Amino acid sequence: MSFPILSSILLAPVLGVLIILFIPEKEDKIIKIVAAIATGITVLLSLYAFVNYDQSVGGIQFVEQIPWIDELGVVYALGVDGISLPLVLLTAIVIFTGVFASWDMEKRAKEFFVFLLALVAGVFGVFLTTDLFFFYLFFEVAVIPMYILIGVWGSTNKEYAAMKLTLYLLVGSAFALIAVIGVYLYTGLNTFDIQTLTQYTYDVGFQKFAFFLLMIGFGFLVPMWPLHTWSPDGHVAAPTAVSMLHAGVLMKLGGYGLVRVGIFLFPEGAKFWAPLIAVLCIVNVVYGAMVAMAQKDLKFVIGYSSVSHMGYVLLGIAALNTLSINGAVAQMFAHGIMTALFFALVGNVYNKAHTRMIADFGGLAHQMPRVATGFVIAGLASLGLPGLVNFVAEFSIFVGAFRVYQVLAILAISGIVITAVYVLRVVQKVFFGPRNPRWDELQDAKGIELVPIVILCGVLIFLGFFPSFLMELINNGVDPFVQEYLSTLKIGGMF
Amino acid sequence: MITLNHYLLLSAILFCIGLYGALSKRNAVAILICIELMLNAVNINLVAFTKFLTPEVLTGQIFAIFVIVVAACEVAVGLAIVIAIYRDRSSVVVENLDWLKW
Amino acid sequence: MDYQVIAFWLLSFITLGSALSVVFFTNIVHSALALIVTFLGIAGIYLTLHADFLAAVQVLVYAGAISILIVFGIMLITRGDGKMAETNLFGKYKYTAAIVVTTLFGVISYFIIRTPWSIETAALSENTIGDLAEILLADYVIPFELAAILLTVAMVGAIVIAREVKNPK
Amino acid sequence: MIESIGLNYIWLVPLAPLVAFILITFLFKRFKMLSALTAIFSMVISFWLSLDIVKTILTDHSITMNSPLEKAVPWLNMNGLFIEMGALIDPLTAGMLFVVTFISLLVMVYSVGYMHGDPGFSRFFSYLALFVFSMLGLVIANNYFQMFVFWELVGLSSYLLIGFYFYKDSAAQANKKAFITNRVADFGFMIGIIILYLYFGTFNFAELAKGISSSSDLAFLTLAGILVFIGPIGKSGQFPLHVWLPDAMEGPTPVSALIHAATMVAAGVYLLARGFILFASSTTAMTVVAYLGGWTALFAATIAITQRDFKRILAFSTLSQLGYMVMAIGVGSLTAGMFHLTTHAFFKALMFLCAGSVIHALHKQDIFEMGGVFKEMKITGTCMVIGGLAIAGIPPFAGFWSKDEILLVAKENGYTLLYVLAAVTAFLTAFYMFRLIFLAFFGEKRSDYHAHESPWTMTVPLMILAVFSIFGGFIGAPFVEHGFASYVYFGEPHHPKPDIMLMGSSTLIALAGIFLAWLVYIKKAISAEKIANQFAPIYKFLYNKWYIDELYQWFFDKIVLGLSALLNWCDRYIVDGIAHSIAWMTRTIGAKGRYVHTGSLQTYGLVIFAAVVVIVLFLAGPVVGGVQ
Repeated sequence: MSFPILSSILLAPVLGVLIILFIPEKEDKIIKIVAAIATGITVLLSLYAFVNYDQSVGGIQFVEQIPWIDELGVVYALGVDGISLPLVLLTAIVIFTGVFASWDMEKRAKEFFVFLLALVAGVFGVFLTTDLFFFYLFFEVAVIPMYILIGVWGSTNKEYAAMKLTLYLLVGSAFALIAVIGVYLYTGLNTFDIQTLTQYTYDVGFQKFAFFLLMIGFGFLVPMWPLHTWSPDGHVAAPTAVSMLHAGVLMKLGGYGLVRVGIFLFPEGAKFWAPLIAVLCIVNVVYGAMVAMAQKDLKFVIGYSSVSHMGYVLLGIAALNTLSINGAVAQMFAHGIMTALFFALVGNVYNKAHTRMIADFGGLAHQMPRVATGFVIAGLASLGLPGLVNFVAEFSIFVGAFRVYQVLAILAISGIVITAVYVLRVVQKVFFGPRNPRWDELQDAKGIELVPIVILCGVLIFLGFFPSFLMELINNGVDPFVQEYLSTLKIGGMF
Repeated sequence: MITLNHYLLLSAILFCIGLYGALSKRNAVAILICIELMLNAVNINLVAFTKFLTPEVLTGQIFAIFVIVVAACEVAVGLAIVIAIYRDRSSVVVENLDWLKW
Repeated sequence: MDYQVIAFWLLSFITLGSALSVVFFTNIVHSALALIVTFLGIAGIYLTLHADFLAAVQVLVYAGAISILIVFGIMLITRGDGKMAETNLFGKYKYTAAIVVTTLFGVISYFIIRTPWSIETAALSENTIGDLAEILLADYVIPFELAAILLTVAMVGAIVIAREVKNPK
Repeated sequence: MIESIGLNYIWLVPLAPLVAFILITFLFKRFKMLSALTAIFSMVISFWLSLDIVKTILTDHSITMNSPLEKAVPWLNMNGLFIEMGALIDPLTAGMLFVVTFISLLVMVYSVGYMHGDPGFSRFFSYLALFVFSMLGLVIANNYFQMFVFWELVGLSSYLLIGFYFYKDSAAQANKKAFITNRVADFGFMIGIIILYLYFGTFNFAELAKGISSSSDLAFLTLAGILVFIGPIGKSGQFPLHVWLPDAMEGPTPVSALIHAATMVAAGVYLLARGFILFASSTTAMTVVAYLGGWTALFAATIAITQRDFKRILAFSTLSQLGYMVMAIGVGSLTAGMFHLTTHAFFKALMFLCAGSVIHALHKQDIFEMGGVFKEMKITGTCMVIGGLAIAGIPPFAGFWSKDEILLVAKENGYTLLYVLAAVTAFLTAFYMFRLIFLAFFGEKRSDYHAHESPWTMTVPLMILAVFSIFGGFIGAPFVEHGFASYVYFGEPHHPKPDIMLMGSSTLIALAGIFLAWLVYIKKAISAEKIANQFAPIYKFLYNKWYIDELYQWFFDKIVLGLSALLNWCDRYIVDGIAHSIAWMTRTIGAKGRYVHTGSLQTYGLVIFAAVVVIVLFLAGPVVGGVQ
């Protein structure tokens, strides 16, 4: 057996946790360096996997399997394909930059990084595993540290937000759990292996039932309207790195689950419920964007923009063709990077200015030109400007969705206009305008604070100009499946 | 002829007496005593089963011995708790011992 | 009527009568004394069941040790204010509990009677001590040792719990 | 295969400015002159290559509109979406390349003088380089997708450059407005190209042309045509999405000249020309294009006659001229539209650069505060007059030939109403342009200012452009053999017969306009104030730009923000309210239910045993009743 890359990705943060546990509390510099190294390793390894994935072979690669609970057929199975690999890379990038974004964390730094790394290990696990049991297990592993991280290190109404987030996510995962157990018992194959379960032919009635459960369960995570209110509150309350990880990666677990478990296992069920998802996701897109416009707190704007953008992911999923699902996965990646950048920047400003109210700012580009540049880039990515990776993802979704839902696709495209309105309004109100002497003390981002900004902007621009690196990999993962299971079926049945 | 049913009914009656006492008495020590009655009723069952059902293996009696051991422990710890409560509250009336609520 | 039958009925009468006394006496000391009688009666029942070792244990542990422990407990927690006759009263569930218990007894006895027991008629060995020793020290040696540990733990625990708290702060 | 450096290295045309942009942003930011030189050098490369392309096309007749040269590399290949990035070279591209690189080069040189001493000097040149990159990418695009990508990127550069003085609130507002207005337009454009892609399975212009010509689904083609046309409505400032262009004058003046007069705003017209077959296939779409263009031309001209701000007058005049071009395309003459685009690029860039020169010297923009500037600024003033004559359409200046051709095709193709509209617009154009010139450059000083002629970096580009504004029209003049029309055309080259009557009448109209302006503002035979007072409502209506900005502002403030506040309220109190009420229910049930827990051991015991009894009875029910 060759070098276990995926296990190493999974275990690097765990190892980091163990090392940090033995470092005295007051050596917070060393703790941060350890965290940076641990996450840096994951970036390198996932880049390695990204580059070395053999597209001509396709399918699940870098497989590792160790039987875990024989009686139940649980196997510690890791493997990545074109769908999960970009998300693994996304997670690695976001956490790596997140560590740098929380470089000035002084309050209980040790515990903070322990929980942060534990959280990210859970997230990696979800994307890496090919076993439904571990999928669920890792998902739960990710939720609990999140609760503590927000509850202890958060701001603005943190206890409420932490509680709300945890309850929502747990309710969601309860739905998913029913579906998981249901599948296990229904097939009677005594296995949780997703590949095997995908090939099983389910009865249409069961598919509808199970997909509905998954739709609600993962809908909480994505978050699908009207199950979304935990996410802006959570984003706002969470400390910077956690917001980055939360908006950047955690929400993607829902989209990923919906594709990997929902559609792959139950194509018929997906067909049946797709119109409902499509309608709700349009609400997400338009409503999220409109609500974002009304916000007064910078983080709330970004929080609702996430709701809006995740609507595109749902639209891509609901359209159920290769192109749209490609777009959805790519949008998850792109949005993750973009929103992490947003939160890193807002966190940077908030740390120095101790306010996030849009009305308090103005002309900040004088004092913080680099932050302003980063924010403009993130904003442009958000409104889907060509040259940034989000555009390619959204365009794929639009083209894919247009084949199926013309009217809804047009409404979704109108979302890019509304997004432009609120993003540019924020940029104008916060960064442009006359110099405000109140903020003359603020230091521009420099040194280590620049690391997340540069990396994230770089990824956005690089993949924006050369999207084929990302998109063709995703296509490689999605297309065979769609060809086999989805192309012959017709969407609808609900309405 | 005394059959198994006789013993079982005896044990049932004894158990119910013990249970009744445990549920209705006010004194904590009385409740402990009644629990002892219930345990003894169980022991009678076990021993009777050994005699009538599995005379060649003495598992029932072994069980009874373990029950006695546990009962001894229970009484010791239970009384200790009652004494501790008494020291704290100067009372062992269980109706007053409701701090477990809410 | 052979002796066994007479012994059974007599012992049952003693056991149940004293058990009822335990419950219905209003003086806790009387209850404790009635309890000793019950234990002894049960020891007799064991004898009718050919459980000689168990009977001995019953007398030693229950009638001897546990009863003394209980009496000591009563001594420690009862105020000497001359109202001994009110130390063991019924609480508010006197009647409710009676109903529940009676129903429970009905259910249990119904099932006891309806169950077709497969009676083995083989006789028990006259002296069970040897057999018990073999089983206890061979098959059940680990539970046996655990029981020893349990006793120790209980003893330590009891001491810790009951010990007077010197400094409440 | 034609051997030509320009054609072989066509990719270098847009990439040179991109490289300049990257170099300036990351390396040369601190070195102002180096930044400017880098940008200018990259422009020289692009310009030289473009010239080579033009030369090749002029000398070698193998590349024509109907047999373009195409080069492409795959950019993205997924199942269901295949995108190329490439270059499509035909006379249309070549002409546009020449215009863009030529004017960019001149504007960059000019900016060295104009922006001198500005703290954002390097930033300015990096943005300009980024703009030129995007514009050239747009021009050489061989498919709609690439066009859209660069279309958005020019929008971005425009956003950055309008907001160049980001510390001015008005600039920050203006660039936001520009971007959002263009977004609205791109919304339609994007849907247009998506449905085209889904229908024909390609973005490529040539393949689409084949598909469209063999398609008979007229309703679809009309729809697609109109949707795609929404893009130019935004970018080329057609009514009703014109509102951003006057505000865009908040940017530095060279930017206004380059982006908001000569090149970017003309991209809409270029797109119409590039995708001409789509529009030509549907009469309805063409009619919409033609009338919208004609209406915009007149509409913008009516506003221009009342404005006071030097640059804003020019901006409205740009709108009006863009309307001409769109109308030209709409009435069916690609040639006329592109010809006017070219000449307009020369004289409008010239006028904006003159405006920049004046503003640079005076630090004023209100023409009523100027007067007599000509005395101090001879070169600028002369150039401005040349530009004015060109736009007014006085022969033999450039504008005359191109405008005349538009009038001619409108008349020829039977659009009489449009012809009249265009003629009225021509009169208004002459009037407001000379109103501007007379008020600003002639007459007496109306305020205290010190003017001086600008440095050579600014005047040399002016003079070059002035030469082109005078003689540039000859490339397409009717008497020139193998002129513009024999290269840039749709279908077959079409040489409209010169119509002396028409030429004479339009010259007369222009002269009448100029004469009226002279009467009012120099001779003061007619009092402008008096007329304004007499027709106060109309004057105010025009001065306030038909209140369209106010309408939009109202729509945005009341409807959009109101809706967003309403939805926000819904989110807080209804969506979240439901979640909270579920939480409240749970909590209440818990709060009430906790009384079940009396804490009394005996109660629990009683309940447990009672439950045991009940459960046993329940489970035993069948057994009790049934057989043993």
